[in-house]
Amino acid sequence: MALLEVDGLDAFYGRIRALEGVSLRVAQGEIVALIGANGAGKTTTLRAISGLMRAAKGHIVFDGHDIGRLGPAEIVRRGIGHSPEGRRVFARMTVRENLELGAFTRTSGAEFAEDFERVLAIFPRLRERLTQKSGTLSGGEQQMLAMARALMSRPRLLMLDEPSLGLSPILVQTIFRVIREINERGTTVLLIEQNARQALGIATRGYVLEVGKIAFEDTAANLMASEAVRAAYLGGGAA
Amino acid sequence: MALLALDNVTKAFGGLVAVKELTFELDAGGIAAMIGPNGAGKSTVFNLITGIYAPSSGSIDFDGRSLRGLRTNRIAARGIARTFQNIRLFAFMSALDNVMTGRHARMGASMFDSLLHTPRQRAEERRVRERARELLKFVDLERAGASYARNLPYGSQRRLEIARALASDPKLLLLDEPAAGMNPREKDELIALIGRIRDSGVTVFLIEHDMNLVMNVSERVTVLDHGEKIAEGSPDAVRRDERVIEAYLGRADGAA
Amino acid sequence: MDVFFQQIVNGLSLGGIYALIALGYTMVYGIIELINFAHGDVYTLGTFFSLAILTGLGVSGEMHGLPLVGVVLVTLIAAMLLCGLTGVLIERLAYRRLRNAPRLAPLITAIGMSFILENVMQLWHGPSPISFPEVIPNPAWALGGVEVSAKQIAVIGLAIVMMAALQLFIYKTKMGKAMRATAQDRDAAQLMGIDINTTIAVTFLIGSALAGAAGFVSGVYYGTTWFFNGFEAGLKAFTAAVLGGIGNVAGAMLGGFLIGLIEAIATQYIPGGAQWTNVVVFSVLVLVLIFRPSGLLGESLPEKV
Amino acid sequence: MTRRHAALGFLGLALVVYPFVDRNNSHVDFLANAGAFILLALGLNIVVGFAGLLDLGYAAFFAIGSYSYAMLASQQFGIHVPFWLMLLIAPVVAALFGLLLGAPTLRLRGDYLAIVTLGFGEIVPQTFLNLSQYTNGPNGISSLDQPSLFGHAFGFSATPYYYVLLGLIALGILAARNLQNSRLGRAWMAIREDELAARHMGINTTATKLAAFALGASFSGLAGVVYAAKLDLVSPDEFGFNVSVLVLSMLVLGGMGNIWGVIVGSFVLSFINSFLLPQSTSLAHAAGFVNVDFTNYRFMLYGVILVTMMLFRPEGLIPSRQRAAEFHEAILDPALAAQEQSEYEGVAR
Amino acid sequence: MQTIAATSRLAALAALVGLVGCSGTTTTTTSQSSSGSASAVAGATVIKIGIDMPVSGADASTGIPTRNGAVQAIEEADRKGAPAGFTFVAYDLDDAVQGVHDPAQGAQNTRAFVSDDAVLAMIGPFNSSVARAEIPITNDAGLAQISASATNPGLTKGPDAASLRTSHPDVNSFFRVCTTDDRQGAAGAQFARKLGLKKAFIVDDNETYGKGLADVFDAQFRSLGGTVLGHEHLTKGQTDYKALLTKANALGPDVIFYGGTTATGGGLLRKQMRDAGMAATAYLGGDGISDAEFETVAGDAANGVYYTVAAPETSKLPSAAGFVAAYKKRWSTDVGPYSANAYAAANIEIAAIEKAIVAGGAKTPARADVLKNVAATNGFPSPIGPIGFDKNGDTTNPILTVYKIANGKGVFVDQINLKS
Repeated sequence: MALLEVDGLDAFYGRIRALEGVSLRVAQGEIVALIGANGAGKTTTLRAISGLMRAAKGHIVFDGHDIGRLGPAEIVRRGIGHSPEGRRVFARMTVRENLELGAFTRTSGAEFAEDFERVLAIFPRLRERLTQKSGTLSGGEQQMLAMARALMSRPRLLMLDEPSLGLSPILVQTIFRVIREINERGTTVLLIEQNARQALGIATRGYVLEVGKIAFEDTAANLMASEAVRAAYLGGGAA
Repeated sequence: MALLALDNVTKAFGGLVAVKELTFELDAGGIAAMIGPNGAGKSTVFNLITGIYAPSSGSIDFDGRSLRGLRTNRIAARGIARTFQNIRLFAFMSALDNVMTGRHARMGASMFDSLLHTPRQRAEERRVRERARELLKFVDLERAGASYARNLPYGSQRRLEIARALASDPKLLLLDEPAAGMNPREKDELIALIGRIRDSGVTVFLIEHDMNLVMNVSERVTVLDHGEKIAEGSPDAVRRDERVIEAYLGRADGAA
Repeated sequence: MDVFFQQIVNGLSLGGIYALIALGYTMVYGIIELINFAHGDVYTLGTFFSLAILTGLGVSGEMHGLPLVGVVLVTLIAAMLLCGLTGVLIERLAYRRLRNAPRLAPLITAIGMSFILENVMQLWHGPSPISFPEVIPNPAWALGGVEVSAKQIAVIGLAIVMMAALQLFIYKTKMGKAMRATAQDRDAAQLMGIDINTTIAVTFLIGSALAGAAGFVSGVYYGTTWFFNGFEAGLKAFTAAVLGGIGNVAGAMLGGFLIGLIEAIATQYIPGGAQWTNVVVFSVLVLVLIFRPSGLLGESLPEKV
Repeated sequence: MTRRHAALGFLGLALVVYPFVDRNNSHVDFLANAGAFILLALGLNIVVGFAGLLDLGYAAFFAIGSYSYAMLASQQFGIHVPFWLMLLIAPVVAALFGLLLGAPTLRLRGDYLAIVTLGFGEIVPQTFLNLSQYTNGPNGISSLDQPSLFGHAFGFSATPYYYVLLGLIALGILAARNLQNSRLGRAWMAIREDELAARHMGINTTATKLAAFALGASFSGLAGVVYAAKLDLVSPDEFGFNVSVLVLSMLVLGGMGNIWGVIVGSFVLSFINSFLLPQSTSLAHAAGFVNVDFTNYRFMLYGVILVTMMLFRPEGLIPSRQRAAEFHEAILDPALAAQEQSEYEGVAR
Repeated sequence: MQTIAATSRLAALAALVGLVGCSGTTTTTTSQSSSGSASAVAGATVIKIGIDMPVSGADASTGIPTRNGAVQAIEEADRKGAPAGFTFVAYDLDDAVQGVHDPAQGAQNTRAFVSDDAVLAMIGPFNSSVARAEIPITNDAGLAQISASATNPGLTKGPDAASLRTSHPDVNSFFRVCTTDDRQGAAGAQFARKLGLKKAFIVDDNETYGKGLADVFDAQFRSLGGTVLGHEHLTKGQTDYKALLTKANALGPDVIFYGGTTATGGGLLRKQMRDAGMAATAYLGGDGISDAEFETVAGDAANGVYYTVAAPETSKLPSAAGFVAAYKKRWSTDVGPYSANAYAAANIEIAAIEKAIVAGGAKTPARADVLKNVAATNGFPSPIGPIGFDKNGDTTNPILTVYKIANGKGVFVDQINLKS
């Protein structure tokens, strides 16, 4: 059984339909990429999964339990970490405090210390910045912090929303390397990316969203080879 | 002479440089596009042109005059109209009122005209309403005039935003991702609409993600990545540019 | 010069009460960006509760020694608790539903809550000023020509202790961090597993409890109150919060003391100053909002892109 | 259209003949007082209802209008500007003060603006009180010039004032409707909906908000003149925060943004205030409950109105279509709203 | 459509005003006869006496006893038997808004009296500021009005008073049975000098009564050779006077004179004097602090305070004993400082009405006749001594009393008769 199963999700902003019958599944240990143009509904899908917005229709089942009616705090507790679009680090708090907040649902001090070390091992740059206000970090560092923070809840599923957004190519490489590393250490990943090639490069499978609907679904390799995907991004290629 | 000229424009937010030493010119007439991945700084360029941000350095000239120090409303009055990436209609005003509001800068009614409904004011209102109806028709929304903007379907909202922008008789129309969230049929209609706008003599400058649309409508494309111009030229040339492909799909070796 | 220093003492002790009230304003504003208009009335309610508790304990005069400590602690804590619960109740009933409504809505509701609380207090003790027993002996000491009374020291001291405790709470405890996180980015806070309803409720609890403490102190210090007392005190405390930088705990404290000082100094040095204090204070409010809306200690964040 | 005009015509006629039908002067007096509040509410509606700016110190302009009349049409300085001329001057004076307050503050965010206006509302009457060499301080200024029309003095009958107010309200309604359906009215709505987009339409947002402030203040100034003349007295304690809140409650009850709603709201509240509560108190006293005084709890009533309306029917009893939609549908995705808010605040200067 | 709906709702409301208004009047009439007296004859013509007092809020502690005095007089007159075919009832209204007396409310109440033809005279208001708003109205209507307690001199004397008589400059309709602040202020100044106090610091509450009183004291104290070190006005709602007292203390006054009421800060000011190191400084005020509230608020610090009352001490007047006992029986509380005044004022009006009834052949008298009779009052026996009015409407019996608080109670110190 899949770790996460989303079935027939509809979501609205006011009267505007943002998602229409979105279904996807993420199996334990996978990296699944969700790609698509701006406004296609990728972020909305993640927000619905983590409980930040309520879907009008459909089911979200995580680890065998329907989480569609739960609040975001409870969903985090159940094991879904979400690093939101635009990083959303707590700018007026230090890096350390941000990480502590990431472990908000955890109670064991020992586990915290362990995770803290583990996360800092993945992102050594953050160690140098522990006492700095996170608002003063560079964009790349903030992205690392956002991911590290999400990892601090020791999630079984980590959802990453545009982790490479606005980063320099060299940093993008780092971020993707880290995502793979996180996955290899046992965390399942659901990844939104506009950098499709990169995303599909590390993903097991992928979904292409178009105007609120899943347009394609396939293995990453197939999608990468697909003219349709290429067309969706660069246009004209198929014409 | 160029209609719009950015000369060595840089915009930094704190330490983050969103737009870096950008120089380009836009000639009157025709359709130009600016593309680039998310976060490349495209919207910032629009915000610089429309006076929401002041450039950290460099200068922006429009129609032969500098825009330096002008507030957004003054720039709009100069003849630059825009739409927004995340539609910013006046949600609880009727479609017709939205378009009529778009005419604000070209209207002369003073506070006292408004208060007293002078004959001059009434004549102007009539003219503007007439013009607004024409514009609604122009964007195929002639039957939507009485609806609240927010009750229109998404695609219609996009077109309404364009009609509202056109109401000020702009010389330059900036479209920020006009096709975002549109289905293929709506996109086709949009392409036709943009063509009609160009034909009516308004210069169109658009930001777009949908390459298909960009390649179909624009005569000239500027590519931005990390705030810098990385390519410029005809759609075909740009599409073949290695740096552009890399910026968009990511580096091939990254996938390996 | 003695007069000047005496006025400083006067201003600080008056400011201590403003500061305690301002803390609640600043916390609530920090977390849900609402000017909790009813907060000043929760402060007055604190005096009312304290009076009820003292009456219940059968205290009507000066106490000494251990009984004094006991009575003061019991009353203070009970008043804080009752006010805190009132604050939570107000949030639950009147504000929570409107958390995502247009901004005017909760503000108008808050004004309404303020009027309701005032009238509840009017129903309770009638419209006339009510007196508060002299619980604490009030010796005074002359420090080089400056008279300082025990109550003044108590007011200033309590304000500082409360602020320090609050600072500790906000920066050192998990709930405190949750409050700060929620204040900065509600969504991101939820993604950390923070239950924002609880967090906001706790913010109201603490802010209102501090107002309750201020209410108790004011009862002891002035020996009187009336149902409408909170309106003006609340407004001045809000001014203090704005002056210090709204959302900033240390700022609220600083602002409170400054407003107290401004009042005292204005009274002393403006001819006929007593009648101009409100004009001076509210002018300060207007000027601060116009020229430095972020206040003295307000952080100006790096601009969001 | 014709039915609507007929209804309006009927209402107008009924109001014109009312004093002839009901000879009880205290009823006419009540209606005249209610009229002054309707005028106030129409003005505040421009600021709050149309432009969406919460003004908590609106009574200050009422005070300014009243004191203008008291100082320029009484023995106070021996200046005797005719009442009818004051009806032109006082609104202008009030509007100027509106500009004075608005110019530096209108760039503030909504809730800060509310507090600044509240502060202003506290300062103005206090200043009138303190400057006793010009205003007689707490005594106020009494025995103001009595208006007269064609040589007939108004005297202490409420009836002439009733007609003056009826006329002013009719003009006020007309003016408010004109404004609503005009370039300026659309600009207000646009600013309320989306200030940033409004700027892109070429709307000078500061000037437009100032216009709302000044126009709203002028209504208040106008009401002040009539109220002062009718009362024959101004004193500084008539213009406190409670007056500002009373008028706001009228708007909230009736329906912000809707002219008829606002009129009904202010009428209902005036009615409750000046009629229902005192009468019920008399009844209670007669029934032996001598210590009951319902008028004491009128502010409880305002509070309950403000809270329950905002929670359950924020658009008011007779809502404007637009406001109703805003309150009920605008609860978009909160995160999106917050994001837009911060985005906007990030760019607004 | 919406407009039509709105319009019709508005019209319905307008109709409702008429209805409730009418029913309101009738109910008031019937009910008041019951409150007036059980012996009211069915079908008797009702004569109402309007009473306007602040009976809620901070002023209630003095306003209610004053109202009670007037009501008691009306009840007694009715029980004793009004002239055949008539019955007296009290029509009492509250002029306090949000707990504070309010001139506009007072004016509105007075209009209600004036527009009710059954009202032939009125008692009130309590406060001078309210009186200023009411006098032009009673002057216009020719309605006799007697205040028990409004002591501001400008209400009856000088150009100020003239300016209030707008409609009929030659007619005075406002009377009072209390002495005026100029007399009270003068008495206070005299008394202070008599105590040997030289330097005064004056504080007032910036209200009509308090400021008026303080201004007179200020002038009188100087003219009697005293020094005024400063004169400050309080801000309404203030509770912390330490800064002000520090400022005063630095100047070294012998006495703080306070013009104002307990509610506006008199008690707190006294209380805080001790905190400001001024326990030894004398404190003197007017009748505004002559209530039990003052002792409650000021606590121990109240002891030693002096205050003047613009009325004779009832216990010193044999004529008062009966009233005091009856009052206690009727209301189950002690009399307030102005209860007897109001009782006297109501009796003067009742007598004037009865006289007019008799003179007019048992017809309902005109207000003008009642007014004439009130103005002609002379040597009218009352609990506060014989009362007459001078041409301004002021009492010809200007007796003031000075009290000193000892053990939490006002104790008679001195009686000052300013006529001499």
